[in-house]
Amino acid sequence: MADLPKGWLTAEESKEKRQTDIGPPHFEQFLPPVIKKNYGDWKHHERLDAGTMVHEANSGDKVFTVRVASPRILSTITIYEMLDIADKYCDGYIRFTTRNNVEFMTPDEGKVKPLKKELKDKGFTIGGIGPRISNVVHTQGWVHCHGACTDASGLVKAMMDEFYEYFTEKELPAKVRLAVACCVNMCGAVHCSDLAVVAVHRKVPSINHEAVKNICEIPTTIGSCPTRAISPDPAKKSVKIKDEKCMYCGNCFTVCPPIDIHRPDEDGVAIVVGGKIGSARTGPKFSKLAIPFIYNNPPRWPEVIEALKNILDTYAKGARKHERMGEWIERIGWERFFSLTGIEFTYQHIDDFTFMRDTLRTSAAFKM
Amino acid sequence: MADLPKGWLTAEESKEKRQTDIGPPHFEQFLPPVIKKNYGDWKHHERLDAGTMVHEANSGDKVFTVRVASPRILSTITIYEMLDIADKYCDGYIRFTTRNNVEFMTPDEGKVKPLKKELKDKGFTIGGIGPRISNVVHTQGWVHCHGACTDASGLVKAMMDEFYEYFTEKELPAKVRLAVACCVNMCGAVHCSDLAVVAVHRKVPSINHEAVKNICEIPTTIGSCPTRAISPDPAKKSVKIKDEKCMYCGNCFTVCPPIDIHRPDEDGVAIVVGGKIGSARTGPKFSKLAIPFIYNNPPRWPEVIEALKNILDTYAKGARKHERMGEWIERIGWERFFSLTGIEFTYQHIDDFTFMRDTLRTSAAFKM
Amino acid sequence: MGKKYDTPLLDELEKGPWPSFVTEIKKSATHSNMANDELGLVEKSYRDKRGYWKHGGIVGVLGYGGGVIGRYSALPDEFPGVAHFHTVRINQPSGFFYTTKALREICNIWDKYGSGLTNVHGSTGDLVLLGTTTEALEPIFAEYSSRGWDLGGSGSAMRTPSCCIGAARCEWSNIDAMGICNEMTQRFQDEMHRPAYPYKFKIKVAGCACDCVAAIARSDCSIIGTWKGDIAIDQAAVKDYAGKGMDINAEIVEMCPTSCMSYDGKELSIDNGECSRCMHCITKMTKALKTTGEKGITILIGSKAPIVVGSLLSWVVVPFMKIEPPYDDLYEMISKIIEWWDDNAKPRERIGELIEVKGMRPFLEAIGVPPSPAQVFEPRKDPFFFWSDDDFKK
Amino acid sequence: MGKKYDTPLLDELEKGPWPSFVTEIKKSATHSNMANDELGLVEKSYRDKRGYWKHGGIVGVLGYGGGVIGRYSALPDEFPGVAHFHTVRINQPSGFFYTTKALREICNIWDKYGSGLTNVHGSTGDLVLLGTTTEALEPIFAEYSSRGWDLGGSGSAMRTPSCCIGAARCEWSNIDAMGICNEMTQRFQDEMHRPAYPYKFKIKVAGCACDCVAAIARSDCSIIGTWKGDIAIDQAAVKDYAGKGMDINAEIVEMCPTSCMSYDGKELSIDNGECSRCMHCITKMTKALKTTGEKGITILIGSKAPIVVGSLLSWVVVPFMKIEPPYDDLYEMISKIIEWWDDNAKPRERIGELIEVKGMRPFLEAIGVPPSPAQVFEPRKDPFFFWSDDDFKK
Ligand code: SRM
Ligand code: SRM
Ligand code: SRM
Ligand code: SRM
Ligand code: SF4
Ligand code: SF4
Ligand code: SF4
Ligand code: SF4
Ligand code: SF4
Ligand code: SF4
Ligand code: SF4
Ligand code: SF4
Repeated sequence: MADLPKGWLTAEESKEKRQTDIGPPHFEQFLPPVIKKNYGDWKHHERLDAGTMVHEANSGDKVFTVRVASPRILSTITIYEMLDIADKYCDGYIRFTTRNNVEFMTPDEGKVKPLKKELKDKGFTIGGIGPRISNVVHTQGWVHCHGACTDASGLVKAMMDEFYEYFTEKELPAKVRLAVACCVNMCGAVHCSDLAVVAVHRKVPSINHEAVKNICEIPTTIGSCPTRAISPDPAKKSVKIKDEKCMYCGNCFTVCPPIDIHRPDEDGVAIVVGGKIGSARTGPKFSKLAIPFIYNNPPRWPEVIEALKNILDTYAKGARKHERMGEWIERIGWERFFSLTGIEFTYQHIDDFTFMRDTLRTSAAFKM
Repeated sequence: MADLPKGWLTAEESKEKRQTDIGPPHFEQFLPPVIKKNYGDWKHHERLDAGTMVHEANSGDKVFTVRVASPRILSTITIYEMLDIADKYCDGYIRFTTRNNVEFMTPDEGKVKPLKKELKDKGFTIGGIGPRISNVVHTQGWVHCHGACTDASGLVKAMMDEFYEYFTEKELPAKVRLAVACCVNMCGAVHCSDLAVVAVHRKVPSINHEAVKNICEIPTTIGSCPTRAISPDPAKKSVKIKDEKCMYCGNCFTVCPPIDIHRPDEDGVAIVVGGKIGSARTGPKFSKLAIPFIYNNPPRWPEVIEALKNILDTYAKGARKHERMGEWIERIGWERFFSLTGIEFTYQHIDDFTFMRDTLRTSAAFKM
Repeated sequence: MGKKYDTPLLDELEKGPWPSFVTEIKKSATHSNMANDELGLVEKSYRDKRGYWKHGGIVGVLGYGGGVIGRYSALPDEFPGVAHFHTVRINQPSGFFYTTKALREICNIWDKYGSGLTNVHGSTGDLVLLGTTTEALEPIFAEYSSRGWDLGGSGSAMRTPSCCIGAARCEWSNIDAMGICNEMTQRFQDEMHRPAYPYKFKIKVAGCACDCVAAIARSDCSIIGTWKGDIAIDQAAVKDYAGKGMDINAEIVEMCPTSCMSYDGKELSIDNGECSRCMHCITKMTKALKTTGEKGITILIGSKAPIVVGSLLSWVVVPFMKIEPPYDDLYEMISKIIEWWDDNAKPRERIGELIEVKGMRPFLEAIGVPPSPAQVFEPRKDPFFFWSDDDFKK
Repeated sequence: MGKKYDTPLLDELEKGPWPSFVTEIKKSATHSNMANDELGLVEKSYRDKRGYWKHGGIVGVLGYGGGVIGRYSALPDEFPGVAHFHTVRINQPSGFFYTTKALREICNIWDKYGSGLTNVHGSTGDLVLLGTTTEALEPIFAEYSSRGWDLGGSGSAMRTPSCCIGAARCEWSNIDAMGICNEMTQRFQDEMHRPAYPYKFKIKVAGCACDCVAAIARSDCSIIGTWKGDIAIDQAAVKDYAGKGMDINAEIVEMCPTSCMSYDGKELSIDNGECSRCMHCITKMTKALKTTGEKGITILIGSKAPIVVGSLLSWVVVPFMKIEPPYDDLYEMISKIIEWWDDNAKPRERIGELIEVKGMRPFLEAIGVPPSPAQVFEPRKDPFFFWSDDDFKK
C-alpha cells in the first residue's frame, strides 16, 4: 500500500472510527443563546437596512442579524475569515440562509456597527434583506457537473456585479429572486424564480453507437425521452433518434453518456421570468419563457446581462409596491410585457408541451 | 310503386324541381324594413323590462323587441300561431335568437302593449332579457337521439317551471345561462354554462360480441376510447374493455352500437357550474363539476331541480351585481362554494383527466 | 287523429307555466300519426328511463352526403309511426330572421311530409325538421330547394355556419356578422353537402366579444368582431347613468379587468392603451361608450365538446384581421386552416385536437400567421422547445 | 502551491464588486493542487464553452449507496489534480446554524482530504465538499462521522430534508420547522443512505406560507406551517404603520387576494372566515397582525424540476394536520406516501409524476386522506369520472 498523505487516517483507523446512520448533529447545540432562549417566542422584527434586521422576542430580548453575500463556492480560507469575525462579534455562532447568504447574529446592539465595519473592511458585501435582489440560487456549471451547458458561477458573478446595488441598497417594488441553472435538470430554483437563466441545447444529440452498445441499457434510454424520440436501432445494437421529435433536453444523455448533447457552438441560455414560490397574495407560479436563446459568451455573457437588466428595469418602472415580477406581468398581461420590454415573441414561446392547453389564449379580450 | 300520400311530389317532379348547393336564402329579404334601413347604424338600446327592449338608430328610428320563450320543440301549429301574431303586429317579420327564443319586432311603440297583451293572452311567456335566466340550450333526449341517457326537454321543462320568475321578472346579479345535454357529447352549451345538467353513465358498457364482429370496424372502435380501455379480443373477433380504465363516456357506443352503454337503473345526471362564453370582464370559462351524480327521476327530476335551486339561490344571495356564476365562485373560491352550498366534495370532483395538472391546488393559501 | 296513448308521465310535464314540449307533441299528434306514436314512445322512455332509438343509418338525398339524420325506432312494431323518424336539417337564414310567409311555407311543406314537429333551431343553428321517413326525403328536398332552401350539414363535413344578430340590430357589432355568416355558408356549400373532411367543422360569427352565438365555445372556427382604437366617452351620458343610480366605481371601474378606467365622481376616463377590449364597460353603459377606430375580426380556432380529450375553447390564432365584403381574404384563410387540418387529421379528429397533438407552430406556419403574444395567456413554462433550420438561418 | 495556469478569462470574473468564485478557487489553489488544476480546467471550459467532466461513476463509502457524487475529468492527463474530483454531501444541521468551532473542524478535515473548496450549501441543503479522490472517501467519512456528521443523500434515495429558520427566529412560524426537519432527517437515515426508492425523494419544511425554503417548488413532500383561527389585530400598531407612511389601503387591503380586509382610515378589520391565510398582510404589518388559534401543517406533494414532463409544484394533499413532537403521525403519513410511490412507480419516476399518471384518488385512498376542495383550485371540467364499487355501496 502506498504511503498515505500526511495526517490521513489509515484504513484501519477509519474502520474503527466510522459511525453510520447518525444523521446530522442536533441543531440545538449550534443555536446562539438568545435564539435558544426565545425559540418559538418571537414577537416581531424590523428591517433596519438592506443588510440588517432586528427580531424582538416576547421576553424583550433582541437579536440583530447582519446578512452577507456569498459566492457559495467558498474556499475554506474564506470560511475561516468569516468564522473569525463570528468569534469576535457573535459569540462563535454563524448561520447560512436558504439562499446561501451568511448571517451574523448578536443580541448586542452595540456590536452591530463594528461588526458591519469589519465585514466591509474585509471585503464582504452586506445586504440582501427586504425588497431587493438576494443571492442567486444556482448550480455547478463547468466547475463540477458533466451536464453543464453553461457556467453557473460565472453567470451569477456577472449578473450580481450588474445588480450589485440592488443587493446592498436600492429597493425594488418587491423581492426579485434570481436563479441560474446550467442545464434543464434545473438543480435549483429556475422553474419558480422572478428572473432566471437556464442553459439550453438546440441540436439533436449525436450517438456513439459502439459505446451505447457497451454501456447503456437500451430500454432505459428509450424510456428516458419525454417526447418518445428514441427508438431501438437493432442493426447497430444501439438506438436512433427521430430528429423532428427531439427537443434537446438531454435526458437521454443523463442515462446514457455516449449520447452526446453538447454542441459548444450552438449551446447557450434562455431567460425565464415571473415565477415565485411563496403563497403571499398570489400563489406560487412557474417561471415562463422570456427569451428563448442567447449564445454563451463567457466570461461575462454581456448579452445575457443586458437582457436581464432590460427586464428588471422595466419591472422596476412598472410594478406597484409589493408586486412581484410575475404579479406585475399578470396584471399588465403578457402581451404588454413583450411590448414594454421589446422582446421578440417567437414560436418557441408558444407552449407545445404539457401545459399547452391552458396557456393558449381562449378569450377574445387582449391588449393590442 | 305504391300510392303517394296526398299532395306529395312524385319522384319525377322531385327530380325536376330540386336544386343543389344554393345555400339558405339571403337574410336581407327577411329583415324588417326598420332593420334593413338602419343596418349597421345603431346608436344604443335600452331594456324596458324583462321581455322588451328598444334599439335606437343614429337615424332616430327605433325598433322595439319583445322576446318570448319557446320550448324549442315547436309544432307547426304553434309556429302558425306565432306567425299570425307577427303578421298582426310586426308587418310579417319574426326572428329567433341564438337561444331559441322568439323575437317580435316593431318600429311602432304603440303596438308594443297590444302585442304583449295578445302574446300573454295566447299563453306565450315574455321575458329572458337582461340579468335573468334565458332559455335553456339543450339537446334531443329521448325524443330523438339514440344516445340519450336522460331526457333533455323534460328536464328543461321542470327547471324552467321552477325558475319561471327569473325569466319573466326577477333579476339576478347577472345573466345565468342554463343548459342540458343528454349525453357527454354535449350537443349544446353544457361545457360553458353558468349552471347545467349533463347525463352520465356509471357502468362499463356490455358488449354483444356477435354483433360487434359483424357491424363494427375494430380499429376505429379501439381508437375511439379516450382512455385506451379497449383492446382486441381476437378469439371472439371482437373487442374487450379493461374495466378499471373505462369512465363510461360512450364514445365506443357512438362508433360501434353493439357496445351498449345504457343502464337505465344506474344512469343519471351530473350538475356543472361556473362556465361562461363571453369575454366580458373575465374570459370564457368551462363549467366545472358541482354534483357528480343524481339518479334519473322522470317526469320531473325533483332532486335535480332542488340541487339547481340551491346553487342558484346561493349565487343570488352571494354574488355582486354583474358578477356571473363563475366569477362569483372564483372570487370566493371553490372551497367556499362547496361550504356555502353544502354540496359534498367527492373523489369524482378531482380532475384525473386532461386538465388535472392545472386544477390541483399548488398553493398553501386556501380557505378553511 | 285522436289520442292514441295514455301518457300519465308526460302529462305531468304539461303542468307548470313554462311552455311544454309535450303540448307541442300533442298538438302535432292531432294531425300526425308520427307525432302520435312519438308521444307513445317517449312516454315509454319516461317509464323505463331509457331511450328507444336505434343507431341512425345513413339516409339522405341524391348527391348529398349529409343534411339528414337517420333515426329508427327500436320498437317499430309497437310504434310503427316512428319506425322511421329522420330529421332534416335546413340551413337557417343568417341571423334567424324570417318573414311569416317564408316560415309558413316551410311549415306547410313539413305538415305534408313530416311529423309537424320542429326544432327552431338546432344547437348548431339549423332549422331542424323532426321526424320523417326515408321515402319522403327526395320530395322534401325538392320542395324546399325549389323554394330557395337548402339542407344543412351533418357527418364529416362543414356544418351550417351561425352568427349573432350583429350589425342588424346591435350597436356593439364591429362587423357585419350576418353578412359574413351568409357569405361563408354560401362559399362552403360543396364542403357542407359532400362530407370529405376528417370530421365535422363548425364556423360561428359574433359581432363582438360578448359572443352571443357562443362561437368561442362551440365552433372549430370562431370569428369575433373587434376594434383597434379608443373607446369614446360621452361624459353627459356618464352623468346620466350616475344620476339614474349606477354606482360607476363599483359596477364599471372596479370590474374592468385591466384596471384601466377611473372615475372621479364626475368624469370617466380610460387608459385605452391598457384596455383589453373585453366589452364589460360598453355593455353596461352603452349610451356613454362607443368604440372608434379600425374594425376587424379575431379568428380563434378549435373549440368543441368534451369527447375525446375534454372540452376545448377556441384559441386565438389571428389576433386582428381587417375584412371586407366579399370576404375573399377570410375565405382563403379559413380554407387554408381547413386544408392543414384535412391533410393532417386522423378520422374523427377535430382541428383543436389536431393542434394539440402537433403544436401551434406547424399550424401557424402552414397558414402563414406569425407568432404573437395575443395567441397565449402566457409563454411556455418548460425549457423544452424546438428549433427548426429556419430559426438558425435568422 | 504557486500559480500554475494563466487564466485570463477567469480573471475577468475577479473584477466587479460581487464576491468572486474565481477568487475562491484561487485561494484554495494556494494550498491545493486539486484546486489549482480545477482553475486550469475551468479556464479551458471558458475558452471552449464547454464542460470537461465525464459522467460520474458510482463511488461511495462502505455500506452506503449515496452521499458522494463521483466526478472524473475528461482531461485527466492535462489536469491530473482533478482526475478524480468527487463531491461529498454532508447532512447540514437543520436551519443551517453552526458554531464556529464545528465549522472550523469541518474545514480543517476538508483541507486535509479535499480541494478546500465547498458549497455552503448545495441546492438541496447539504453541506457540499467539492473535490476529492476515491481513496480519500473512507477516511473522510470516518473523520466526519466520528465527530457527529453524517453523509447526505444522492441517487434513488431520500435526500437530506431542509427547512427554513422557522421558530428559531421567525415570528410567523406556525411550527417548529427545524425540529420537524431534524426529526425527519433522523428517522429516514436508512432510506437516505441505502438508495432503494424508484428515484429521489425530497422533504422540505417551511414555517409558513412565505415558504422561505422553496418547499412547494423543490420537494416531493412539502410541509408548510399554517393555522386555523383568526388574525388578531393590534389597532395601535396599525395606526403606527399608517403614521409612518404606509398606505394601508393600497398596500394591504387592496392586495389581499380574498378582499376580506377593510380599513376606514382608523381601524383595520378582517373577515377571518374569508381569509385564505396567504400571509401578505401579516408580512407587511408584522407588528400589528398575529395569527391565533390552532397551529398545524399543510402537506403538499410532488414538486420537481422540468425533466421529464415539465416542472411540477406540489399539490395540497393534507389540508390541515395537527402535529406534535416526536412527530410520529407525520412520520407515518410520509411513510405511507412513500410506500405507495415505492409500490407503484417506475424507475426514475418522481411521486408527482406518478400521481399524474394514476390520478389523485388511488393515492389519497392509499394514504387514507379524504377528498377536500382544498386539494383543488377548481373541480374537474369534463364529465369523465370513475365510479368504484365503494361509491355504489354508499
Ligand atoms: C339576441 C341575442 C343574439 C342573437 O343573435 O340571437 C343576444 C343579443 C344581445 N345580447 Fe347577448 N344575445 C344572445 C345570446 C347571448 C349569448 C349566447 C348564449 O347565451 O348562448 C351570450 C354569451 C353568454 C355567456 O357569456 O355565457 C351573450 C352574452 C351577452 C353579454 C355578455 C354577458 C356578460 O357576461 O356580461 C351581454 C351584455 C350584457 O348582458 O350586459 C349581452 C347583451 C345582449 C343584448 C340583448 C343587449 C342587452 O342589453 O341585453 C344584445 C342585443 C343585441 C340585439 O340587438 O339583440 N349578451 N348573449 C341572443 C339572445 C339569446 C336569448 O334568447 O336569450
Ligand atoms: C340536433 C343536435 C342537438 C339539438 O338538439 O339541437 C345534435 C344532435 C346530435 N349530435 Fe351533436 N347535435 C347538435 C349540435 C351539437 C353541438 C352544438 C353546436 O354545434 O353548437 C355540439 C357541441 C359542439 C361541438 O361540435 O363539439 C355537438 C356535439 C356532438 C358530438 C361531439 C363532437 C365532438 O367532437 O366533441 C357528437 C358525437 C359525434 O359526432 O359522434 C354529436 C353527435 C350528434 C348526433 C348526430 C348523435 C350521434 O351520435 O351521431 C345527434 C343526433 C341527434 C338526433 O337524433 O337528432 N354531437 N352537437 C344539434 C344539431 C342541430 C343543428 O344542426 O342545428
Ligand atoms: C449539487 C446540486 C446543485 C448545486 O449546485 O447545489 C445538484 C447537482 C446535480 N444534480 Fe440536482 N443538484 C442539486 C439539487 C437539485 C435540486 C434542488 C433542490 O433539491 O432543492 C433539483 C430540483 C428539484 C428536484 O428535485 O426536482 C435538482 C434536480 C436534478 C435533476 C432533475 C430531477 C427531476 O426529476 O426533475 C437531476 C437529473 C437526475 O436526477 O438524473 C439532477 C442531477 C444532478 C446531478 C447528480 C447530475 C446528474 O445528471 O446525475 C448533479 C451533480 C452535479 C455535480 O457534479 O456536482 N438534479 N437537483 C444540488 C444538490 C446539492 C445538495 O445536496 O445540497
Ligand atoms: C433567512 C431566510 C430563511 C432561512 O431559513 O434561511 C428567510 C427569512 C425570512 N424571510 Fe423569506 N427567507 C429566506 C428565503 C425566502 C424564500 C426562498 C427563496 O428565495 O428561495 C422565499 C420564497 C421566495 C418566493 O416567493 O419566490 C421567501 C419568501 C419570503 C416572503 C414572501 C415574499 C412575497 O412574495 O411577498 C417574505 C415576506 C416579505 O418579504 O415581506 C419573507 C420574509 C422573510 C424575513 C426575512 C422577514 C423579512 O422581513 O424580510 C424572514 C425573517 C425570518 C428570520 O428570522 O430570518 N420571505 N424567503 C431566507 C433568506 C434567503 C436569503 O439569503 O435571501
Ligand atoms: S443543472 Fe444540470 S448541469 Fe447544472 S448541476 Fe444540475 S444536473 Fe448538472
Ligand atoms: S435530448 Fe431529450 S428529446 Fe432529444 S432524444 Fe434525448 S431525451 Fe429525447
Ligand atoms: S347530447 Fe348526446 S344524446 Fe343528446 S342529442 Fe347530442 S349526441 Fe344525442
Ligand atoms: S365507454 Fe368510453 S371509456 Fe369506456 S370503453 Fe367505451 S370509449 Fe372507452
Ligand atoms: S355578439 Fe356582440 S355584436 Fe353580436 S349580438 Fe351579441 S353583443 Fe351584439
Ligand atoms: S372594455 Fe373592458 S378592459 Fe376595456 S375599458 Fe372597458 S371594462 Fe376595461
Ligand atoms: S417560511 Fe415563514 S416561518 Fe419560515 S422563515 Fe419564512 S417567513 Fe418565517
Ligand atoms: S392573510 Fe392574506 S387573505 Fe388573509 S387577510 Fe391577510 S392578505 Fe387577506
